[in-house]
Amino acid sequence: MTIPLSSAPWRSAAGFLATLALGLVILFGAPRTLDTFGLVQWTGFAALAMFGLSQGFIWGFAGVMSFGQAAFLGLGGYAYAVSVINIGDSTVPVLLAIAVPMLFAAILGYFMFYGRISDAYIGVITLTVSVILFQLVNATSGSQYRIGTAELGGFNGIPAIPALNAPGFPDEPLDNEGIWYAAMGALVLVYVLLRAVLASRFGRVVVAIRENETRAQLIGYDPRLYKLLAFMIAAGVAGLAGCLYANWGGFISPTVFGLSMSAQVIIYVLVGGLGTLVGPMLGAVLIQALIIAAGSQSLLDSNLGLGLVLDGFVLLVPQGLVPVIRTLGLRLLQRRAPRPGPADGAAGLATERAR
Amino acid sequence: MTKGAMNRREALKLGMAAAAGSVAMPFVSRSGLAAEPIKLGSLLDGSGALGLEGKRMIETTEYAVEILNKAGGLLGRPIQLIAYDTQSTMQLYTQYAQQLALKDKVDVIQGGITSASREAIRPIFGRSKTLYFYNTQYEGGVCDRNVFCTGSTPAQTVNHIVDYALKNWGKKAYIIAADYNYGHITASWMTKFMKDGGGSVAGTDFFPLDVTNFSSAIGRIQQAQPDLVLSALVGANHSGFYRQWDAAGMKAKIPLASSVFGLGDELTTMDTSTTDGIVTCYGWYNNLDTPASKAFVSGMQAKFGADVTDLSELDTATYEGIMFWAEGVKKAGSVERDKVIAALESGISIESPTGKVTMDGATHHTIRNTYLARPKNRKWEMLATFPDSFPADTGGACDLLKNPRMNKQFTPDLKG
Amino acid sequence: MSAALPPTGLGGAPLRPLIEARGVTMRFGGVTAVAGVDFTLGEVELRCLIGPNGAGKSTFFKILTGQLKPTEGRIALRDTDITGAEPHAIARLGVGIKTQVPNVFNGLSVRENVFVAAGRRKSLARTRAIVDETLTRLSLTGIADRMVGQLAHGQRQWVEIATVLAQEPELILLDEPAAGMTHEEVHRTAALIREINRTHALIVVEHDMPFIRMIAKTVTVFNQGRILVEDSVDAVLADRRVRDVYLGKQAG
Amino acid sequence: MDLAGLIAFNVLTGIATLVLITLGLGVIYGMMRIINLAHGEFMMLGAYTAVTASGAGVNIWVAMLILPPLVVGAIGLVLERTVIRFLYGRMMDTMLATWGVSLGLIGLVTTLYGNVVRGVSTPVGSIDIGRYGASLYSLVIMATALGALAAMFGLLRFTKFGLILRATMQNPRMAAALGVQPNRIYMATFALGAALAGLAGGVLAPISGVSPAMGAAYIARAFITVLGGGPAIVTGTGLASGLFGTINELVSFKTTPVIGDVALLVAAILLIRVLPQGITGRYLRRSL
Repeated sequence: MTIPLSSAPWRSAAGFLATLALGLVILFGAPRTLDTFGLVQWTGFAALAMFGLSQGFIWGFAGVMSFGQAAFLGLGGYAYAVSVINIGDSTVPVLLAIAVPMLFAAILGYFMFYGRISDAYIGVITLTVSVILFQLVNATSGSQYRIGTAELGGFNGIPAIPALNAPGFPDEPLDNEGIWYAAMGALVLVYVLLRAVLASRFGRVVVAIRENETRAQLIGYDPRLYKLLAFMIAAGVAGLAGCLYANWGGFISPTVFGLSMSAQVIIYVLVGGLGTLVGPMLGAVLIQALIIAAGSQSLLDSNLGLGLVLDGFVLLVPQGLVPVIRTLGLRLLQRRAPRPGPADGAAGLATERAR
Repeated sequence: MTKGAMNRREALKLGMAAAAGSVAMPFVSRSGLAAEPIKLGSLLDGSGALGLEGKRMIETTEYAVEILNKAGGLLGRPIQLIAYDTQSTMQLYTQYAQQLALKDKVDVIQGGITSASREAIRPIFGRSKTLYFYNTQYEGGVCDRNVFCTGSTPAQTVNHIVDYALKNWGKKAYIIAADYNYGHITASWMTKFMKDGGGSVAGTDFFPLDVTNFSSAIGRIQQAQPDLVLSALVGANHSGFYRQWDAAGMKAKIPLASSVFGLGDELTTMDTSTTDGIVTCYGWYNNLDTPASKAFVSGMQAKFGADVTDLSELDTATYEGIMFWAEGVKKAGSVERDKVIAALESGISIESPTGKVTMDGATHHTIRNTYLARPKNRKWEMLATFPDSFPADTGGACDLLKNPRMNKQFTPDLKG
Repeated sequence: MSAALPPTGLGGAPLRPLIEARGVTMRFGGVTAVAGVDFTLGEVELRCLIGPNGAGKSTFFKILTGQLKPTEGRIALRDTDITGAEPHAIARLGVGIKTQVPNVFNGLSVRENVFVAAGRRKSLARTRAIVDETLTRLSLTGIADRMVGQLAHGQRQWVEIATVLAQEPELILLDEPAAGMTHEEVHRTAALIREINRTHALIVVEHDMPFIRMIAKTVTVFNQGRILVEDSVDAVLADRRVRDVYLGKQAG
Repeated sequence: MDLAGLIAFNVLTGIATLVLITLGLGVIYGMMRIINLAHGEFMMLGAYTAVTASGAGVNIWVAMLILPPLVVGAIGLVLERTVIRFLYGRMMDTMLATWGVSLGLIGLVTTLYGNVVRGVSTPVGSIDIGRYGASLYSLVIMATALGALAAMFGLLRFTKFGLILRATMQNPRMAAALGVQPNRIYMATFALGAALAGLAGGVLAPISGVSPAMGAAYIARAFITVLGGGPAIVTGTGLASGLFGTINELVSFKTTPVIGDVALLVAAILLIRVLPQGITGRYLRRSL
C-alpha cells in the first residue's frame, strides 16, 4: 500500500497549488517591489515562460518533438501586430494571435500526423517550416508588402506596435504595469488551463499516447487526432506568447521565427525539466537571465555558454532541474518522516514522466 | 526578484570599468569634481554578424568619452559610459534600450548600427524622452525631434556615385541591394538619381542578409547587359557576391559601384583583384590626408593598438555624435533633453576628423564633406571631394524647427 | 482436464460468424508470413491458435487489429468490412487485444491505464465504475496507484488484460497470456478466460499445452503462414501432423 | 542558347553544392540514425581550416581539399568520444547534444577568431559560356562533389570497412556477432561524416564568406536533402541533390534566391509526405 504522503494525486495537487500560489505572489508582488525596468524585464520573462509552456506541453506531455515552435511564436506576434495596427482595439488581435497559429498548426499537423510522418521527421519538418516562414517574412521589405495599413517591414520587422488596451478603449493603451498584469496574469491562467487539460480525460489520453501509441490505438483512440489537437493547443499558447512578446518590446521582427528562438525554447524545457509545466517556465527565466548577463560581459560568448549548458544537461541532468529538485525534496521529507516510502517514492508524478 | 538589483550593480561595474580604463578619473577627482557623473549610454554590436563594425564603434565611443573626460568632463561633471553589447540581436536591442532608458536613466544614448536596430529602439527612446544619436551612414530620411543622425545619407554620397558612373561608365545600371529598409530605400535613391541624370535601370534585385550564393543573380545581371552595377549589398554573407563576381570574370566586363563597400574589413580580407576599382563615396576615408584625420587614426591606434587599420566613416560618425552632443550640452549648460536639442538646433559646428561638420537644425542631420574613392592595392584612392554636402534627401520635406512634432522617415518619391 | 464446460457447445447450431477472414495473405518483401488464410469465428466462441514460432499467428493478430494491412484477402467483422481499417477504428467496433510483448502505458499508474481504456465515450461516473470493477475483478486494487513501468512482468500482463477488459470489447484477442506467469497465475488466467467467454468471443494464441487443455474447445493450428488443422482440442493434440510440426520445430 | 548553357552550368553547380553539403550528414544519419545538428558547424570548421591554412602560406589546394577533412574528421572523433557515444540509442538526446555542440562551436570560434567574415580567394579564373561569364571554380566544386560520391561508393562497395559499415547499418547485433565492435564503427562513421562536412566547408570557403555562424545557412537544406534521399547514401544523396538543386537554381533564376530556397524546402517536405522513407526508401532499394 502507498502512504498518503507520496501518493501521486496528493503530490500533484500540492505541486499545482504551490505553483499557483507562487505565480499569484509574483503577479501581485512584482509591481510593489520592482522598479519600472525590473517590471518590464519580468514582463519579457513572462512572455518567454509562456513560450516555454508551449514547448513543454507538446514535447513533454504529447511527446511530439517540435523543432520549430518559434513558427507559432512568430505567427502569433505578427498576427497581433498586423491586426492591432489595422483595428486599433487590441481585443480581436489577441484572439487572432491565438487563432492564427492554431489554424496553421491544424493544417501543418494534419499534413504531418495524418501523413504518417515519423517522430524524427516531425522535428525536421517543423524546423524546416519555421525556416521557410523566416525566409518569407524576411523578404517582405518594401511598402508593397502590407496587410491593410500594416507594413510587414521584412528584416526590419514592425516597430511601434500599439500596446494592449482594456477592451473597447483603444485610445488608452496599458502602461508598463498594466502590461505586466496582462502578461503574468495570462501566464498563470494558461498554466492553470494546461493543468486542467492534462487532468482531463483528453489530457490523460494525450499522455497515454506519448507512453504507448500502439496501445492507445488498440484501445480505440486515434493518436493522429489527439496529437493534432495537442499540437494546436501548443501553437495557440505559443501564439499568445508571441502576442505578449510583441507587447513587451512594442516591436517584432523575423528573428522570432529564427532557429535560435526554437533552440532557446528547447533549452528552457530541457533545463527546467521535460514532462513538467513548472520546469519550462523556470528554464525560461534562468536562460534569459543568463543570456542577458552574457551581453553585459565579454568573457564568455553567449553561444558557447548556451552550448555548454545544453550539453551539460543532456549528459548529466537529462531529466532537468525541477524533477531533480522534487526528488531531493521528497527524499528529505521522507527521511524526516519515519515511515519508509514505497519503491516509487522518487519517481515523480505519473503524468509527469516523459521517457 | 533580485534581478533588478543585480543589473544595476553590473551596469555600475561596467561604467566604473569604463571610467577606470580612461585616464580621466584621477584628474576628475583631483579637480574635486565629485559631482554625479553624466551618463552616456551606448548600444552597439560588439559580437555577432555586425561585430566587426560594432567593435570599432565601441572603441571609438570609449576614445571619445576619454577625450571629454581628459578635458574635464562636461559642466564640471565626469562622463560615465554605460555600454551594452547587443550581439547583433534585435531582441537584445529592445531589452537593453529599455534598460538604458528606464533603469540606468542615461542622459543620452549613442548607437544602433543597422536601420533595423534603429527603428526598433527609436520608439522606446521617444517614449522615455531620452535623447538619441544614430551615428551610421544610412539611407536618410529620419525626421524625429528626439533623434540626431551624424552619418552621411544618399543625397550626400549616392548621387556622387551615380554622377561618376553616368559620366564614366554608361547610362544603363543594374541595382542589387540588401533586402531590408536600408537596401530598399537606397535602391530607390539610386534609381531616382540614375533617372534624374538621364540614365536607366535595367533591373533591381534584393537579397536577404543570409544569402551567400549569387550565381543565379550574376546570370540575371549578365542577361540584362547593363553598363554598370550599383550595389547596396550589406554584411558578411553578401561579401560573397564580390568574390563570385570576380570569379566569374565580371570585374573586367561590367564596372561596380557600391554605397556600403569597404566600411568593414573588405580591403584587408579580400583579394585586391576583387576589391580594386569598386567606386564608393563616404564622409571619411581612413587615409584622408588632413591633420585632424591623421590625429584621429593615431589616437585610436595609440589607445587600441597598431592593428586598428580598418577605421571608417562609421567610427568618425560615432565620434561626431558624441562630440556634437558634448557641444550641445556645453552650449545649453545642461543635460536636459529639450535644452540640448534647442542648442543643437541652433546650428552648431565642430571640427572633426572628416573636416568641418555642421548640425542642420531643421533636419537633425549633418552638413558635411564627402569623398569619392576606390580601393587600389588595399588603400583608398581618392577621386574627388565634395565640400559641405547638404542632406537634401531629408531636407526636402523635414523641418523640425517649424514642425517639431513630426516623426517619420521620408523615402524618395519615384513617381515625380 | 477441463474444469468447466463453456456454455456454448461444439457441434451446436451453426453460429453466425463474428469474424470472417477470406484468403488473407501478408507478404514482407520476399517473405510470405500469412498465406491465404480462411478463418471464421462465431459469436461468443473461444478459439485457440497454436503453431510454432514464425507460423504467422502474431502477424494474423496484427492484421485482425489493423496494425498491418493485408497484401490480399478480406476480413469482415459481422457485417462490416474491416480490411485495412485503422487500428483505432477496429478497436471501436469492439476488438481488444493483449499483445505478445506487454503493451501498456509504463509512465502511468495502474488505475490511469485502466481509466484511459475504460473512458472512451463514456460518462465519468460510468468510467469510474468500470475502473473499480475491473481492478477488483483482476485483484489489482492493491497496486492501483503504482507506476506500471515499475511492476514485474507478470503484473504488467494483468494490467494489460485489465485495460483490454475495461475497453468492454466483444472480441478479445490474447497473444500468449500465460507467458511468464507462475503456476498459480496460469490457473487464475484460465479461470478468467473461461469466465470472460460466457459473454465474449476470444481468440487465444498460446504455446502452453496444459493451459490450452484448460480452456480450449476448438484449436486452429498455424504452420508456415497457413492453417494446418482446425479441430477439437483432443483431435488436434492427437494429430500426427501437429506433432511433427512441433517436434520438427524442437528438433530444428 | 548561351543563356541555357549558363543556366545548365549553374544548375550543375547547385547540384554539386548540395551533394557536398549533404553527404557528411547523410553518412552519419544513414549509418547511425543520428541527426547531426552540428553538421553546419563542421562545415564552418572546415572553412576556417582552409582560411587559416592558406593564410599561413599552405598551398591553396592542400588548404582547401586535404586539410579540412583531416582536421574536422579529428574534431569529429574527439566529439564522438567525449559527447555522442554516451547517447547512442537516444535519438532525441543525440539531436539535442549535437545542437549543443553546434552552439558551442559557434561560440568557441567566435571567441578565438572574432565574429569576422573571412575569405579565401578563388584559385582559378573564369570561363565564358557564349557571351556569359561564369566562375571556373564551379568546375572544382563539381569535380569535388563527383569525387566524394565516387569515393563513398567505392568505400561502401569494395572495401572491408564498407562491408562492415553496411552490416552494422542493417543490424548492429549481427555485426557484433561477426566480431566487429559497433562502437568502433560508430566512431569511424562519425569521424568520416565530420570529415566530409569539413571537405564541403573547405571547398565552399572561396565562394561564401567564412564566419562563425555560416553553418546555419546550410543546415535546413542539408537535412531535408538527406531525408529526401532516403537510406541509400550515395544514390539517395545524388538523386535528392539532383532534384532539389535543379528546382532551387531554376526558381532562383526566374525569381529570387529566397523563393528558390523556399521552393527547395517546400518540394522536399512534399516529397517526404509522399515518400516518407525518401526516394531510395521506395525505389532503388538495393543501391548504396
